[in-house]
Formats: sequence, structure tokens, C-alpha cells
Amino acid sequence: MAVRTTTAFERRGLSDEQLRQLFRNMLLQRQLDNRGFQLNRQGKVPFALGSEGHEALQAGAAMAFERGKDLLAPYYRDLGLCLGVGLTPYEIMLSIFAREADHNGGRQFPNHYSSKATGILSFSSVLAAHIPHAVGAAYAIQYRNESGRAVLCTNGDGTTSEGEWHESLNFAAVHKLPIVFLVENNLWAISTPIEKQMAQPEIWKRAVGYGMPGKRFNGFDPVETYACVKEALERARSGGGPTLLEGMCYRFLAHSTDDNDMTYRTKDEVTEHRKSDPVPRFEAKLVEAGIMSEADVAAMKKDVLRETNEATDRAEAMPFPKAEDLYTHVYEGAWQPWQ
Amino acid sequence: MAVRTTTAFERRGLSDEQLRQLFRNMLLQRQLDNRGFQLNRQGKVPFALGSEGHEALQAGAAMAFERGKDLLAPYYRDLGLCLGVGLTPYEIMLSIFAREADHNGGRQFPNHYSSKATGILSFSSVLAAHIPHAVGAAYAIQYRNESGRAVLCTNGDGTTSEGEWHESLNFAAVHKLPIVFLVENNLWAISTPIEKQMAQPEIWKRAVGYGMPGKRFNGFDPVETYACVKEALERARSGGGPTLLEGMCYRFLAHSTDDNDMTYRTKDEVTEHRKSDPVPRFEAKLVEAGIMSEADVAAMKKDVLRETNEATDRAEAMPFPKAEDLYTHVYEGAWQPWQ
Amino acid sequence: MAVTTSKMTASSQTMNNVEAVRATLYEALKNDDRIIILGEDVGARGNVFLITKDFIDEFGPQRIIDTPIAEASIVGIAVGMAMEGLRPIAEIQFADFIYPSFNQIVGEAAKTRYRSNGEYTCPLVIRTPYGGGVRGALSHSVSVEALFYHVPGLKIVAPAFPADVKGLLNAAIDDPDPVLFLEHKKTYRLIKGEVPSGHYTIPIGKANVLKEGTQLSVVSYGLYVHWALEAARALEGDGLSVEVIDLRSIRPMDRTTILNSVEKTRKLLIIHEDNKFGGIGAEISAMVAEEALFNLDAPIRRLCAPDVPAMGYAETLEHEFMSSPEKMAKAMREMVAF
Amino acid sequence: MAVTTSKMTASSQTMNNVEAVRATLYEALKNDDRIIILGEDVGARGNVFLITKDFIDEFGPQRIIDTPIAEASIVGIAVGMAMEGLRPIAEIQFADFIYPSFNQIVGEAAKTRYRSNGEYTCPLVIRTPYGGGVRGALSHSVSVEALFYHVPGLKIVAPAFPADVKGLLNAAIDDPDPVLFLEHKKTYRLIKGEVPSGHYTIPIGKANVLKEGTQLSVVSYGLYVHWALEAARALEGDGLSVEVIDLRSIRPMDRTTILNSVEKTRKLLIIHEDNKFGGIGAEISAMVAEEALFNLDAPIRRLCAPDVPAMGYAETLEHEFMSSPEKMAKAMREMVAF
Ligand SMILES: Cc1ncc(C[n+]2csc(CCOP(=O)(O)OP(=O)(O)O)c2C)c(N)n1
Ligand SMILES: Cc1ncc(C[n+]2csc(CCOP(=O)(O)OP(=O)(O)O)c2C)c(N)n1
Ligand SMILES: [Mg+2]
Ligand SMILES: [Mg+2]
Repeated sequence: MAVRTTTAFERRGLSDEQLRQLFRNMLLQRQLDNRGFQLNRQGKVPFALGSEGHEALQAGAAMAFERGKDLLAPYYRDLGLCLGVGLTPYEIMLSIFAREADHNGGRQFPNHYSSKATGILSFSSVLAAHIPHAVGAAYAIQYRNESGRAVLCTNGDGTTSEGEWHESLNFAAVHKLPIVFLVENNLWAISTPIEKQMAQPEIWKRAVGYGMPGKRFNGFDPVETYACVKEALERARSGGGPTLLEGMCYRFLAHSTDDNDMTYRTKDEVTEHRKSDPVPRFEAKLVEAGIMSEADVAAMKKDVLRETNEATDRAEAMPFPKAEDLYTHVYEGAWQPWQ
Repeated sequence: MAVRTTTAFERRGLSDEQLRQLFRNMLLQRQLDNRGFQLNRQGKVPFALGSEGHEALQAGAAMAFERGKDLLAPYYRDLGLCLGVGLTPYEIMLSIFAREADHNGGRQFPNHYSSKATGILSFSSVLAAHIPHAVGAAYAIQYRNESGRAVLCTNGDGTTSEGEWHESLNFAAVHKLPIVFLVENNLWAISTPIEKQMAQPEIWKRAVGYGMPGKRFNGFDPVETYACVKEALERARSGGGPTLLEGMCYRFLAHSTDDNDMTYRTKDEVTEHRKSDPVPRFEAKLVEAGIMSEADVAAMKKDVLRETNEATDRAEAMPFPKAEDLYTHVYEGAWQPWQ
Repeated sequence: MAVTTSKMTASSQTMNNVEAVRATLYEALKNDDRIIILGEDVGARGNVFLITKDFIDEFGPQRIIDTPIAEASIVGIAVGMAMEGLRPIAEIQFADFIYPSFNQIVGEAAKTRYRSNGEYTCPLVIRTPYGGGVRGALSHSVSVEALFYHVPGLKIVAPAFPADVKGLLNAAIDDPDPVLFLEHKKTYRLIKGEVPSGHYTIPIGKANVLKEGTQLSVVSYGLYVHWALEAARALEGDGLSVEVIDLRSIRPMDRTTILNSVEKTRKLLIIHEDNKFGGIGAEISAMVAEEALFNLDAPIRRLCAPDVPAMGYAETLEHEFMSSPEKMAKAMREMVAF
Repeated sequence: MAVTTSKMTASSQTMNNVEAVRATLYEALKNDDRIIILGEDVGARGNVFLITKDFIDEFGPQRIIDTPIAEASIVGIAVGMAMEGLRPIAEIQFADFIYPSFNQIVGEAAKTRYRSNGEYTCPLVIRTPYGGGVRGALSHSVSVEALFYHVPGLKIVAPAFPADVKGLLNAAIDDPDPVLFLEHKKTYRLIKGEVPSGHYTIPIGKANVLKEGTQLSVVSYGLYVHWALEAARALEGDGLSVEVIDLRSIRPMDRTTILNSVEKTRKLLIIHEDNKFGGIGAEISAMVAEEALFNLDAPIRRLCAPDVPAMGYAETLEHEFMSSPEKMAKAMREMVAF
């Protein structure tokens, strides 16, 4: 289908097809999120963590990512990003169900997606620990003169307080590495509001200190996100060095199924932010711009549900890791009890 | 003696007496520095480390410090600062000679001065590790409502790359703590030049990111240093929160007696910076302004040499720690072999 | 079970370990305004296990500090507070996140007194939940005691019973030196017990003989000491007499209690959740091999986790990693029969 | 002294340990352009011991990276490089400064393979000079091996002889898993020896019997293995036959060589510079107490530093902290006489 110009919103070069794809990623993300929480309520999985509120940001950023070229160093809230760069709902579900076929073999918490084939680095639950890894990967790319490639590295607002975040940005700037640091600022770090995390809440302003460009954008807008991340990634891919991006969003849900956010923030606050919920908002925009009809939307939602159901059923039917799997991949080769 | 106005230079409210005191600190610092290197060459001590080039910065900063009130969290290059806030040359020499009567009981490397009575915190050789301590001390001051007190915390330019530096500044800003972070930027971290340490060499610009005031000043000028540090300390003492200061100076010597700087920088570079050597420069200014005569200067130098000699002789005559001292102060109370 | 306490009052209350930590912290905050609690989400959220719930309302945000996510500075700032006369209690949200603060604990807190020749001290408590069996996966399950117990200047306690939690936490808070206070998160709500009212301390460095026995000494701590006790009690029916010692303190370690027990039973089984190589059991075993070798009628045995990096998230993996009262009973039988 | 090497060529050269590290790194850089050296002052300064002197001129600043002073990221960035196919060799300037990178070593490097179920690996070498006797005072003298040896997923070597330095460093570089490579700084220039030419490796995890003997097994490593050898040789004159084993690798540990030796001599003395409680000696002793208790004719003894935070700067303090060939000989005599 040819690209049409619409007046409804800036499409930043995205085709209708791409805009629909963005929206589909957002829908799928929310559906999979819900599924995790449902499964937890049903007692089928002990833990789930959602990224509601991050859908636009993640869908937009993922669209700027070049599959087969770029690398992604995500954090646990990046279900949508990981989907967007190529992970399948089935792979997501394998992680949620901790099945043997999961990339991590059911070893890690859910939401700790990694996949070498997809270019997603492995990370742990220790916040900020993945950021130097992303920088090291960017160094490898630069060292091998693989121009046209870059690393997209994400973390939450709270994680910027860690020393490793600082060290990593500084090193990347010194070496002008092909990397984009994308902070998903949802205003909360579990129960800690941004103002207890930092005195000056505009994280992008730290870029000046490191000597790299910095930019804040509206992470509720997938198209704006796409454009900002794409610009930064292209700079990185073409030798222009790193960028610090700050996407503004909000965490609509509690931190995880282990958390009750009503102990530390008000329902009113959440409701207020819900008014800008990026999913219905983008839906309305697409419909208004004539890029999707109401029927298209309904069909897409149905299809997303179907895909989620299939992924759920398929993953659930898979076997757990075997007890003996505890002993593999400690070192290369077979495990020795005394190692 | 009454304060006279001179036209020779901005005296920023300092009396003649204070200006001479500044100068004396600078002279004493250089003399003690030289003494350490001499003793090392004589084979009397295995290690020495000098702060030539930092004299003006440290003398100026020390003069802004309020004895008996403020706290100092220094690093190993702060001989002059420690002298300026009240440590005696004898105490310095006890450290250099690792004598029993040293505040650290001869346990730490020389230049790791600490003295509870003088308000100097204890620190280790691990760079940046003392910065959170300074922040914690500032928190204690604020918590106890001890207004009129502040912490002066220093470190080198290279040390700003450490994660703990970042974490500490961020926390201090969030809590608006009474602390001044003073970076002594001498352009080198052992053999690593500033441009390999950071992409953007103006460290004070990081202040924006933390939400605190930042300022760069000429650390070769003791009076300007005094004024900048005083302003920042007064803000801190009166509830105005932290400041990031960057004093520009240069390390004239090798990093320590274990280093040969001619392997990584040129003699020309050092000579070029030597032209601005703060000690003769300040001497000339004082003489020009009529605050000191040539004879005064000569007498002061003689006196400083005498004081250094006396301190050296007195400290050298003191006993080493006893072997049994290895076992004290592990925990409170007597040491147990199985602890 | 014999709870040894230095001061024991008549009245007591049933609590679980979470409640015991909470009650002790509360009392401490009430009694000493030098005490500051700092950590991630300790304020409005009241800690992820609700240990400090509502404290911020009563004691204010100056004393209950929701820190930025920055463990090195959480401990480092607490060190500075301690050097300047406060009594900070720092929390690391999960023991797995203590690694970034390793420098401040091992390099700084543990050496403050020593390197300043006693001029400065560091009366600091670092509390953190550790241990597995809660589906915490690779990074919310680790045991960290063996990464720290080699460090002179540091004390480490790991109580298992609510009464010990209170007594040892009080002792840690009163202690003039840094104490790493390890709370097994699976025992948090699982383990209930009587906790004496009023202020009391249990000396750091004293183990507790939970059950006397004559044929085998079992030394354990944390969650596993409960399972060991369960196993030992079950074996009583078969006429086996197993002594169970709760180590409680890891550094300093109660050599006397262990050696006395081994002298009596002539056999030693050490059980811990952490992996084996270089674990706490290594020092216990080495100490006994040094001090009481000829008292032994059987090789010393360590029943520990396999030497793999962590338990996995999947139930199968967690189950394989963890021991059980059954596996412990089996080892006890084998040792007695040796 | 028997240097075991997997490939040994006729020609060799006398070198000290600094030269052995340097020569090995040089060859590695020459042969494999995936190899990157990163650390503080490794470039123009050529490392503080001049190990990498002039490398930057030959291999360029892309391969010899003078990093900012930030140990967590030195290791962390190396982990990322390793995950993406490079072969980084990270340097920590002094072992005392490894603490800030603890999270990256223990939490990340050691777990990369495991947590990704083998999808990602971490072929990384971390080199660092450790140990005392050089007037390095409190913070330039520590032994760090016991802080890491409990960690599955990590390997640790601590060679003492130039030929072993080369063989084990080559093995570490070739290894597909992270290796902590510990260089005793007092041996750097003190210890010289023949180093075979050409590329060879010594398998990680194999100890070396430096001197055979029948009356006592001594296990040591690093600087102290030289002193132990000296002491054992001196005792030969008195007719004492002491076997000296150089552990060389700390994790994995060569149980077989130790057990075989103890079976023969029936007595075990472990000597290390690091303090005792929870040190490497604890695991060696525990392993033997577990596997060979009834082969022992004397209690296992550990001759280690006292459990104080560090040696002091003053000569008196350093001397008191450190052992000596004389103190070692005394302990050996006592053990043989037992
Ligand atoms: C080093 C470390 N410290 C603490 C935690 C516990 N923790 C998990 S998520 C989280 C909050 C993170 O907040 P933010 O970075 O803003 O990300 P968000 O969850 O809001 O997306 C915390 C404190 C951790 N996982 N790692
Ligand atoms: C954590 C840590 N890493 C490395 C070192 C080794 N080291 C000692 S001084 C120094 C350079 C410090 O440079 P800078 O902060 O600029 O201070 P300067 O010496 O120039 O005053 C280094 C790398 C150390 N002491 N601590
Ligand atoms: Mg957040
Ligand atoms: Mg410098």
C-alpha cells in the first residue's frame, strides 16, 4: 500500500502499514501483559510484571531498531520492545511459564528476555548492570568497523541513580560509541517517586555533562518516539556517537504482581495519567486519520487475542526444565561436582 | 594589623594577615612535599606523593573552612588542605614516617591524613569511596540541625568517573545537604589525560544534571579559590544545599615517587604549566601589592624550612608501631585470634 | 528449643520473623533518635516485605529515607553517618543487590576502625533478605554470607527464629562495629515463635543448641536449621539421637559450642543452603579438623547446594537446588550409621 | 621444580614474572585481534608495573584502552565485549580496587553463561596484582582470592613461577569462561625462571608438585609457595622430607593432587598469605577432612595471616602480618614431629 499523507498527525515517514504495525505491537503488548497477570491470578505462574503505559514508547523505539543489525540491551519492563524487535509471543510465554524451551531455560525470572538470534543481550535482575555490557557490545561493533550497526540500551528512571549508569555513559561518550541510551521515565521506581530519586527531574539534561546530545520526548506518542530513537540510532550507526534519550511515560500498573501501588500513590494520580493512555489514544488517531477503520481495529484486537491465546496454550503445553538441567552451562563442558 | 586596600588584586575580603597566611600555607606545603621526596631519595621512606601545583587551590579552600565547625573529607593529594584546616607539619611527618603516634598508627599509606580532632574524616586509597562518607556526614549535620556547619569534600578529576561519585552527588542534591564537592582538576589521572577520562572536560557542567549549582575557577589563584569555596560553603551552611566546584590546576610532579611522568607527557607540557606556578606568582603579587616585602618573604621561607626541619626531626625520632599493634582496633575490645 | 537471651522478661508474644524485625526496628527508632533507616522503598511502601510499613509517617522522611537506587552509596552514606555519630540501619532490598556495595562494606565499613587506628568507628547495620525457596529465581535467591565471612572487621549474623531475630538485631544495633544482618526471606512468614517483650540482646557470636543429641552434631543456620531440626526430631522415633546447633552468628563463629558438641557426638554434619565450595561449611569443617581431628569417628560431611551459580526460576530447578528435611534425614542416618 | 606444560619446546628464556605476563600478552595481541586490553594507565604508561609498556604504540589505542577510573565499568564493558565476540583482558590496577567491580564479576561475568542457558558466554580475563610484602600498606596489599573463590562460574588462578604465568595466562585467554588471573606483585621482579618459547598452555585446575616428600604435604600458592619451598629444602638437611604443592589454580581446585599427596604423607599443612578465617585453606582442609580423614596422622594445620583487616604500612606491622621461610620451617618441623 502506498504511503498517504494525512493531516491528523505527523507520521515521520512511516507508512500506513508501519503505523498499523506500531499499533498492533501496542495491542499485543497489552494483551500479553494482561495474560501474565491473569495467569498469576489463576495461580499458574508465581510472578508477573507489566509494562502498561510503556507501549507507545516501546513500539516506537522498536520500529527504529534495524533487525539483523542492531543490538538491544533491554531491561525487564521491555516486553514491547522485545516483541517489536522480533521476539514472538510464544517466546514471551515460554519465559512467563519458565519452560525448558525458554531462551534462559526457565532459569531467570520472567521478563528477562534474551535471544542471541534476535540480537537481544542477556541481562540479570541487578539494575544497571547491563548498561556497561551494552557499551562493551557497542565497542565491539565500532572496533570491528561494523558501521551501520548500533546498540539500543534501555533502563528506567530510577536506574539512572546507579553508579554503573554513570560510568557507562561516560565511557561511551569518550569513545563516541554507536549506542543510544534510552531512559523510560515512568516517574516511579517501585514506590519511589522521581523527586526522591533526583533533585532535577530532567534526566536528558545530564547528557551535557557527558558531552553527548540529550533529548526528552513524549513516550506516549509512538510516532514521536520512533522519530527520536531513529534519529539517535542513525547518528550512532554513522559514527556520530552516543545519545541520551528520555521518553516520558507512566507506569499504570503496580510494579509487579508482588506490589500494591495504592500503598504509596493515589488512585487519582493514576486515573489522571490514564486519561493519556497511549493505546486508546493512538487507536483514535489512526481511526480519525483514516488509517484504520473501527472494523479494522476490532479485527486486529481479535487477532491479537487469538495470537496471545495460541502462544499461551502452546507454551503452557511445553515441559518444564528437567532437574538435571540445573547442572548445565556452569562452565563450558560437563559439570564437575567439585568445580 | 588593619586591613588595607590594595589595587594589585582582588582580595575578596581577606586581610593582609590572611593573605600572608595563605602564602605561608603554600610555602609550607611545597616544603613538606619536597621533604617527602627527599626522604624517599635518601631511602628513609619507601613512598612519597606531592601536590605541587595544588598549593593555591588547597590553601584557598582551607581558608574558607571553619575550624571546629566544618568537616573535611579529603583525598591523598590534600596535604595543603589538611595543613590549612589545622593539621601540623609534625602530624604530616608522622604519617610520612609511619610512626606509632600517627593518627592512623602507621597503618595507612602516607598522605592518607585523618584526624577526628581536626574534623578530617578517615579515607582509604580506594578512589571515590570517601565521597558517600562525606555525604553521610553532611546528612548527620543536617539531621541534627547543626546549621552553620558544612562538609568540604575533595577529589581529583579522574575520580569523577567512578560510580560512587555520581551516586553521592545525586543523593546530596536530593536532600539539599550542606556539602561542597570540590574537584581538583589537574588534567591528569596518573598517566591518563583528561580527554581519555571524559568527552567533555568541564566537570562543573555536570552540576546541572544533578540540580545543584556548579562553578569552575582558577585554582592557581588562592584568593579566587577562597572566594568560590567560601561562597559555596556558606550556601551549604545556611541551608542552600550542595555545590559542585571545579578548581583548575596542574600536577607539576609525577604522580608519586613510583611514577615517571616523562613516559606519558612531555617536558614541554610541564614547563608550559610551570610558567603559571602559583607559588612564585602569588609571592610576586603580594610583594607588588606591598603586603609583603622581599625580606618578609625570605624570612617566611626560612621559618617554613625551620618548621619543616623540626617536624621532620621530631617525627623521625618517634618509635614505629609495635608488632602487637597489628592486632588492635579490629573490633572494639581485645582481638581474638579466631575472629 | 532453647532460646538464650541475656535479659528475658516474663511476657512474650507470638510473631513471625517479619514481625520480629519490624518490632525490633520500631523499638530502636523509638528509643534512639540517632537511628536512621535508609534503603530503597523503605518509606511509603514500607519495604517490599512491609517490614517498615508506616514508619515514615511516625518517624518522618528524615529518619526513614527512601534512597535512590544506588546500593554503593546506600552503604557508603550510612558509613559516613556512622562515622559522624548516627546509628544508620541500611537496607539492601534483596541480598542479590548487595554486590554493588561490596566496596563500601568490605573496603570501607569493615576497615574504618582499623585504618584510623580507632579514631573513627562504623556502628552500622546492613539488613538484607537472602535465600531461596520462594521462586525468586537467579537474582532474588542468593545466599551471600560466604562472600563476606572472610572479612575481618565485619560481623555477620543470620538468625532463624523470631526471638533470635529480635535479640540479635538489638545486639547488632548496639554493636559499635558494622554488622551484616541476614534475614532468610522464606522464613519471614513461615516461621513463628514466642518473642520476649522488652529490650534484650543475644550476644553476637554465640550459637544455640536447639536440640541435644549424642550420635551426631548437625550445624546449620537460616531456613535449613528448621528443616534440620525437623529431620532430627523425626529420627528420634527411630532411636537416633542427633544434636542440632543453630549457628546464628557466622562471624565471629562460636567455636566452643561446635567443638563441645563434636567432642560429645564424635561426628559432624554441616548443612547449608549456599553452595559448597568455599562456603561457611568449609571454615567450620577446617576449624574442627584443626582443633578436634582425633575426636572424630567419621569424616566431616557438608550437605550443601551444588556448585552452580544459582537456583533457577522453574520449580524443577529450584527444587533440585534446595535441600529438604528428607534429604537431611538421609544424610543424618548415613552419618550415624558410619 | 617440575614445570608441567602441555606443550614444551626445546628453547626457553629466563624471565621474571612481569616479563612473563608481558611476553604472553604480547603474543596474544599479535595472534588474535579479538584481544583487547583495557584498564587504568595501561596505555602510554604501560601499566604501573610497565607490563604493557609500548603496547599502545604497536597495537593502537583501540586495543590498548586507557579507561576512565571506573572499575565496575572496566569489567562490565569487558563483559559486553566478551558477549559480543571479543576477547577482552581487563586489568584492575591493584587487587584492592577490584571491590567496585564485584557486581560485574560475581553477579554478571560468572553468571552470563548460566543465566542465558548457554546462549551467551563470557570469555574474559581479569588480571590484577595482589599481595603484600611491598610496603603497599592497607590498600595496596590485599589478597582477594577468598572473596571470589566461592563463586561458581568463575575460575581463579594464581601462578607463582614465570613458566606457569605464561602457561596459565595463555590458558585463561583461551578459556571460554571468565578467569580471574592473580599476580603476586612481590614476585613480579623477585622471581625469575625459565620460560619455554612458543605458545603453550597449562591446564587451569592442575596443581604442581614442586618438591616430593614423604612426611608432610604442604599446599601453598603465590609468593608463599616460594618461601615454603625454601623452607622445605632447608629442612632436607635435617632429614625431613616435605612435599610442596603449588596450587596454581584456586577454582577449580586440584583435589586429586592434594589427596594423593596426603595419602602418602598423612599430614597436611596449608600456607597462605591471606587471613585464615574463610580463606582458601578452609576449603582445602574441609575437602581433605571429607575425603581422607582417616588418612591423617595429625590435625590439618593452616598457617595464615592473622584475622586482621590488612597489613599496615609501617615495616613493623607488615612484618608481623607476613609469614617467612623461618616461620614456615617451624610449622613444618612441628607437623613432622607430631
Ligand atoms: C541493583 C538493584 N537494586 C534494586 C533492585 C530492586 N528493584 C527492582 S525494579 C526496581 C525499580 C526500578 O525502577 P526504574 O529504574 O524506574 O524502572 P521501572 O520499574 O520504573 O520501569 C528496584 C528498586 C534491583 N533489581 N537491582
Ligand atoms: C578505585 C581505585 N582505582 C584506582 C586507583 C589507583 N589510582 C590511584 S591515584 C589514581 C589517579 C587519580 O587521579 P585523579 O582523581 O585525577 O587525582 P590526582 O592524583 O590527579 O590528584 C589512580 C588511578 C585507586 N587508588 N582506587
Ligand atoms: Mg521508573
Ligand atoms: Mg587528576
